[in-house]
Amino acid sequence: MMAALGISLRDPAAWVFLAFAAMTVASALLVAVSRNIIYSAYSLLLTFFGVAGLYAFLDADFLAAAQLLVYVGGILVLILFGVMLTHKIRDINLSNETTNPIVGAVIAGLLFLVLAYVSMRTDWQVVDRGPATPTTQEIGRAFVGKYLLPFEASSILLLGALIGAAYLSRHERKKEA
Amino acid sequence: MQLIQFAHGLLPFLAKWPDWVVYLAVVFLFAFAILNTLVAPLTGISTYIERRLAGRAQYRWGPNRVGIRSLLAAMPITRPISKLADVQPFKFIGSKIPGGLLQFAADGLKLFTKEDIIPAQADKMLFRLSPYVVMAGSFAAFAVFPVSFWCSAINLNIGIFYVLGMSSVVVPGILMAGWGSANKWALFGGMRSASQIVSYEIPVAIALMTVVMLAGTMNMNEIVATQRSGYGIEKAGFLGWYLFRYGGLMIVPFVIYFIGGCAEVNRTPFDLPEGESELVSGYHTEYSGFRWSFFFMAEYSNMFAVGAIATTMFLGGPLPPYPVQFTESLPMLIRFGEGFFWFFAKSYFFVLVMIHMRWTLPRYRIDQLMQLCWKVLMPIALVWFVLMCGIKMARMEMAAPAEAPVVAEVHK
Amino acid sequence: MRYDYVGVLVFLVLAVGFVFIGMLAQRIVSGFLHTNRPNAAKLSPYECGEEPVGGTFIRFNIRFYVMALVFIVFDVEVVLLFPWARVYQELYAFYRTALFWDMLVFVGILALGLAYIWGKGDLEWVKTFEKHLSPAEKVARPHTKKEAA
Amino acid sequence: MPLAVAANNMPVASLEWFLLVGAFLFACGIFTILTRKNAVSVLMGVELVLNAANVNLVAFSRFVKAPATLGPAGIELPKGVDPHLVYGAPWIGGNVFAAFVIILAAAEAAVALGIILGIYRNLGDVDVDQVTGMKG
Amino acid sequence: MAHGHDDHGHGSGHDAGHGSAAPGGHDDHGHGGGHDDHAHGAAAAGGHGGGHETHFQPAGMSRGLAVLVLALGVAGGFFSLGVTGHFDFGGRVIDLNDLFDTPWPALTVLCLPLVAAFVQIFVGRKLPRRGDWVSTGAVMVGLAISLMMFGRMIGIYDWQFQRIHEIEWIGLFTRSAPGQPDVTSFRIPMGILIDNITVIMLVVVTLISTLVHIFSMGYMVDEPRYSRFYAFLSIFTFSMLGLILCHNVFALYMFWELVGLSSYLLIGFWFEKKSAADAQKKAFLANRVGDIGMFLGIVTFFYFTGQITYAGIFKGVAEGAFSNHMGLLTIAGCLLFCGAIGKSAQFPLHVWLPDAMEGPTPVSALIHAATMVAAGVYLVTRMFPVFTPDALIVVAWFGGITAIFAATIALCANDIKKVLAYSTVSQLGYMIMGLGASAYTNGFFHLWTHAFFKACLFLGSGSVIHAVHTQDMREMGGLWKKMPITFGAMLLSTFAIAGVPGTSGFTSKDGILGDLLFAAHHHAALWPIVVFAFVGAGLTAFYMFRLIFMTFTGKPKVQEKFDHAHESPWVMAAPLVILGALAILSDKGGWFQELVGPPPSAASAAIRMDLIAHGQPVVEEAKESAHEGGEHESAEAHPSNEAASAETSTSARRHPYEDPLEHEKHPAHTTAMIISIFVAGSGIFLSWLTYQKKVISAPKIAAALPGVHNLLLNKYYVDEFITYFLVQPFLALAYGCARFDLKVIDFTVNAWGYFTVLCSRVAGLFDQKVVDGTVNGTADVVQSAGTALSRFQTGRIKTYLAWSVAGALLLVGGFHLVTNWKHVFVRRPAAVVEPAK
Repeated sequence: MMAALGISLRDPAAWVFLAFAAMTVASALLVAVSRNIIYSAYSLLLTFFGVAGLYAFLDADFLAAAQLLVYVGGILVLILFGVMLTHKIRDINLSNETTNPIVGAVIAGLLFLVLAYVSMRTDWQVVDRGPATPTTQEIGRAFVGKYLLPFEASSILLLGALIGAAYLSRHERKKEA
Repeated sequence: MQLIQFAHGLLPFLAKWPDWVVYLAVVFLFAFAILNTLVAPLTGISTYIERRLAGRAQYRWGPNRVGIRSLLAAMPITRPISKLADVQPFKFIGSKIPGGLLQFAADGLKLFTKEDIIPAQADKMLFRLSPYVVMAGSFAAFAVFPVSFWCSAINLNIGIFYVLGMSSVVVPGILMAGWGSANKWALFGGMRSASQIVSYEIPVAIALMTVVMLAGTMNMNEIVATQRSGYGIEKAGFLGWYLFRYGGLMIVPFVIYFIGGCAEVNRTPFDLPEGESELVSGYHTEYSGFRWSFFFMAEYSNMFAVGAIATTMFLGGPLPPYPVQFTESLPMLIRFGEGFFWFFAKSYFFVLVMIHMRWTLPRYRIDQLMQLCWKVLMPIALVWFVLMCGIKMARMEMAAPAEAPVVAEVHK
Repeated sequence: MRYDYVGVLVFLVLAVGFVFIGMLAQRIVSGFLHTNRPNAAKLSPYECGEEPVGGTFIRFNIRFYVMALVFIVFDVEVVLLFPWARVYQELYAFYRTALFWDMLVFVGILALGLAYIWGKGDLEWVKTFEKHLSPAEKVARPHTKKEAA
Repeated sequence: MPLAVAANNMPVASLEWFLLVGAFLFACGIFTILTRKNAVSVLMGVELVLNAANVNLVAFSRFVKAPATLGPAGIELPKGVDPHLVYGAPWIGGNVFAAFVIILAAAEAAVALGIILGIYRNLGDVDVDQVTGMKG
Repeated sequence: MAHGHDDHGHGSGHDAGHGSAAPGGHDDHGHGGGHDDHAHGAAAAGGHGGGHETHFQPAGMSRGLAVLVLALGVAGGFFSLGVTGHFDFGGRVIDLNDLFDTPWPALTVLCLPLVAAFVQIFVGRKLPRRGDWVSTGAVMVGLAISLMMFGRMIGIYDWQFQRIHEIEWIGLFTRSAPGQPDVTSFRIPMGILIDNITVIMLVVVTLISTLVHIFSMGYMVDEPRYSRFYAFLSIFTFSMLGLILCHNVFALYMFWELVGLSSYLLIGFWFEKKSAADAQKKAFLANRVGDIGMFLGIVTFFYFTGQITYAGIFKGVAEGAFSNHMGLLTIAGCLLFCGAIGKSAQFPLHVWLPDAMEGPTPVSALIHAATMVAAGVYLVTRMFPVFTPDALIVVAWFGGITAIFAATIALCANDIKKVLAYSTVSQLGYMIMGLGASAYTNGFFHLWTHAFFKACLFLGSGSVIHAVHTQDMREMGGLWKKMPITFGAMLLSTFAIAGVPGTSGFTSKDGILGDLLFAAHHHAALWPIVVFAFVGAGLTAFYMFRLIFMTFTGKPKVQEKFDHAHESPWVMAAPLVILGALAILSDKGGWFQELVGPPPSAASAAIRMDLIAHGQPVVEEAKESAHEGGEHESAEAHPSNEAASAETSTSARRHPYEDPLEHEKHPAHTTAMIISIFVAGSGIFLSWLTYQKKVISAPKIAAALPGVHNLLLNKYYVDEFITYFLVQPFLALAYGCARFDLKVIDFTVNAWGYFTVLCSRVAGLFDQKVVDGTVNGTADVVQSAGTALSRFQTGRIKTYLAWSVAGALLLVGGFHLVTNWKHVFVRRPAAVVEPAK
């Protein structure tokens, strides 16, 4: 059974995994189709949380926490602010209309099929890494070692984002005034 | 793993059970214990203490009626016993027991039976979901607190980082409450609160990162373990706590952390999001009854969590201020109690400090609040982080000086 | 290690369950006691007992967004620095002082960002408001910067 | 009966499961981007796409064969030192890249929302279908 | 020490009186030959009374003197600390060999001025005293470390002492194969080299720089861009230190250009003056001309040896990288020397140096007299092993021509700084000439001594200019009474540069002349150089004393300026005193001759020695005497002899350089000494007769030889030559090209245009009738197609995304489906999980 499914249904953890995967998938779907943008946003919360759970299942403990810290605590808050700054609270529909859902669905469905086909049909070179180990220090070592340049460069990226976004918002304020 | 072994040692028959069942059971018990000691009742007790302290601060009594005696007097069966209070020596003992001790229980009962109002225009789903998110976010942080020596519900190797991550889950919950209430005060309070919490998270995180950098680990148990020794003493007592290490330099991150922590739990002087003179009650304006009490509980458990983090990261967690060899030979259960006592005492001390601050300091204005965060705490925290890195570097350099950094020496 | 996250799940489930059971019990008790008697006044938005004025549309200050924006950048900085802080001690023997400079460059670049938005006044909450004040009013209003510090 | 997953050190589900979830997230994200009128919603779709990529990265990092070492060539470590303890485990690359993607997402969200607010101020709405200044 | 107040003590008190004791004799001459000795005599009488001026501030001066003595004591302390080699720091014995065994001291010396420069640039103006103490302190710390190094060098006393600290600067990797370690294909090292030459240069640069910094506190005090000036000085110091510390030619080239840049900045410091702005551009461009040659030389060496470090290049040359191209080696050496021509102001490119005197005088002292212009000499010294005999002859000729050429121009110059500038050019010519004639030690020795006395002269002239506010010597005169310290110091330096026995200049110049004479005996091509050198020596003595007589003695030409003259404040006077003393003393001890010797031969050394010693196997002798028995037989081909150095780094044995040809050279040296004393003496005497006694009338001579005089006054028309024969031809060429463009090409184009118009008229009919029909039809089709297609460009980002995703899907999925349609629906076997290792 495991060979066929790639998962052992007698394993209780597998059910937890399935629950998490289902939650992620369902909430992602809700993000995509919800009529209410605020529901979309909070479905995104669940998606982020589910992805964090998937990270935990993949033994990426640092990323799971980083996912919570950045995505849930940062990006989602930013998105919610964005929603609240661009909407009236009383909008029933919250102007989350869709256009061309059929075309989008066809494209997205085909995309999913192709991706699924590729991931199912590829002969992945899977290896057993032994017992799971903490990843924070490994990431830290990689940061100061091979990935030092991206590490430092990311600060430049952040600097650019900060300055750019601050500039945009400043532009806003000038107009406002 | 430790928990499983501990359970096996305590109850041998558990060895026959599957590991995961034992683990689940133990963690569940642990979590349940925390919920039922450190979160729910502690909220009530803290409420009582806060009101008494507020009474002292405002030259009044505070709750002093609903106590044990009134409870006894309320029920016909026990009413005769309550009469004993007029008789010595019970009169003397009774005079020593403060009145109003059961006020919080009465309040709880009231809240439980109160009408649960959901405004007509509210987004019912978000309105109902919000307490779940807020409670989950604030309660999950308790999973890694080392309530005693090497004793936390989960021995997570990203400990403090996990705490930061989990506490940031609360923010969308608060926004949920604010939006879902369909009330302008609530929404305003929610946005203020979210803005404030996320802003103050930065100095807090940097201050905590300073400790992580010094300790070289993020596991809270291990951070506690690194505080057993210091200044070259193997079991250093309070000298080993990070607050007193490095010649007192760590006081600055500690202060930054504590200020930021107070701001993160929206306590005075940072209680803008729920400043009653401006926003009625902030994001939970529309909440009432038992639903409201979850926000209340989350606030008080967050206060305790702030104290617990400060204790763990700066004040040695469960480590006693005296060198541990004094009590090392005691039986395990007593040692557990000792650790728990110190952890709880230190953490609760901060709760008391926060309560005192609430009744002592006036509220900040929103611009002052943000400027305090971004223009004072944040630069200081960052600079201090770099400073401590430099000091750590100097110490490591002295401990093991570099070999001559000469790659090649060519001679004529 | 994998157990640990099951533990996290237990905590989350317990918290959610606590609220759920609490609300359930409250619902039952209120049904039993018939406390639930809504009316139009109760269900209107609470505005200190007054009639609700206007809609609930609020034009938010864009500052909220700016704060969140600054936050997210530095949040990510913290996320990146945590692994560094974790390995600083143990890798010092190999990289020596270079490790410190790595961090300093990273922090320094972001500090530049902070300095930039600071200098450009993006951290001021009331700056746009002050622009509209007459000079006399400005004199009458003590400058906020000094107060905040 | 110990946990089945603990027996072979592998995650509870095989790589394909994670890839499928990732693919579904990706498709949902693309669908959201394609069909939503609201710019904030489009941004959510972008976040979904990035998350999908991250799931894939971390899954590959966990499952798939890694290079021999992350260390630079030609530099000898002192004897008896495990290079993995200095340069990090070789398979961590996927996690590191996921971390970078998270950073990227943060930066992107900040700037994108700035732009969205700009659109809102200018057009009074955040309908991306109305932003057709580049129309030929 | 840098905390002296703005103490413009016009000191000419007791302390100054000592300095003027010797010149008192000259004063008598002034009386004897004076035309207007009345006023002069009165002033002199007052002067003998001690402080004839109203500003008499012994306190300021004595405090300055105390600081001076203290500074000398401290400097001596650092020096002797270095000689001792270790010191006990409260029980911790600090081994001062670490000065060389670790790179950090040298890097500290190097980087402090850079830091100071940044501080000055960014916050300099806000600092107290406008931040001059930052730069000064930085370079003072450098001086202290350099002095310790110097002492340690004396303590080690090994002429072959050398330390190299290097890191890999650029390493390009080539991935060899997946899973295999990468292969480094290309490495560029970066590092520092410390040997005796480096240490000596360090002391020169930091010492002169320190004194100039201090001097500038007084000289530049009224300057609004004061802190910028110090920033530039610091940048210069940094560049120069980097130039002498680096161990490879790439870094040398970088710092070389940096030195050029700082020179550019400092010459044009007063850029409001057009002359200064022109001078800075001129200096920059002239240097660039030389640098192109140098760059080509460097590239040539890199191409043939594949190395950029000195040691690597020498090794490569020694191992025969050029064995099939000996001519090319000569050319490469000459190209390298081009850099020196530019930077050291040798003959064709010397034109920038006199103009560079537009910069502030301390700058002239620091850059254009003592240090930067020495960079060319340093380059030749450093790269000496790669110069073939032929290249050396070229070098010697350039040096000789420059020496005599500049000396003659200096005869007629009236600007005090121009005189000094030409004398600098001339002296640099001597150094280059000496190096070219294989007088390695003495050539470099002259750099060392010249640095002190020339810096002293320049600072002295700065002091004079500061006092009288003019640079024209014809407006000065009799200043010695007003400025006794300046006069004393400058006189000592003039003795040195003129080659009066007992001074440092005598020793070094005599060494060059002797070696030159010796070399000329063996190579006839050097004989003209010998003549140039001796004549130049006489001319040097003549024009330098002309300067002294015109400036300091005689009667004041412009009374008004004389009245306002005053002795400079002690921050300006103290460097003068130190440098004046060093001008006399810097040759004492003989250590220089024993510590600086020609480096072990690279490819050309054997030939060079053959050239000089007629085929005697002197190379072997030199080796053996240096290595005491020659542990390494093959050492001659290996600049890096680790065994020898490992020994010297620890043991206290002395390894002085012994010139294998010392006995052969002795007669030549004796001869040269006699001739040079005679020549110098006659130069001084003639100068005295001409400008002091006025027995010989210079104007009459000038009138008698109008052609020569004009030639000299116009500096041999070199500038004009360059203008007319280089600049103008190029301009003419450009005009020519432009005219060709206008007349020929444009004409062709226009003609073609007319032709085309004609054709098109004809074609137009055909076009309108036939083609347009087709074209319009096509255009209509295209337009309607474009309209249809432009709907795809909706401006909506979503549409684009949809199309791109669909396209990607089509590419990936469709292509796969088409090509592998048979296999798509057949399931592959499940993946196999490898067990844990």
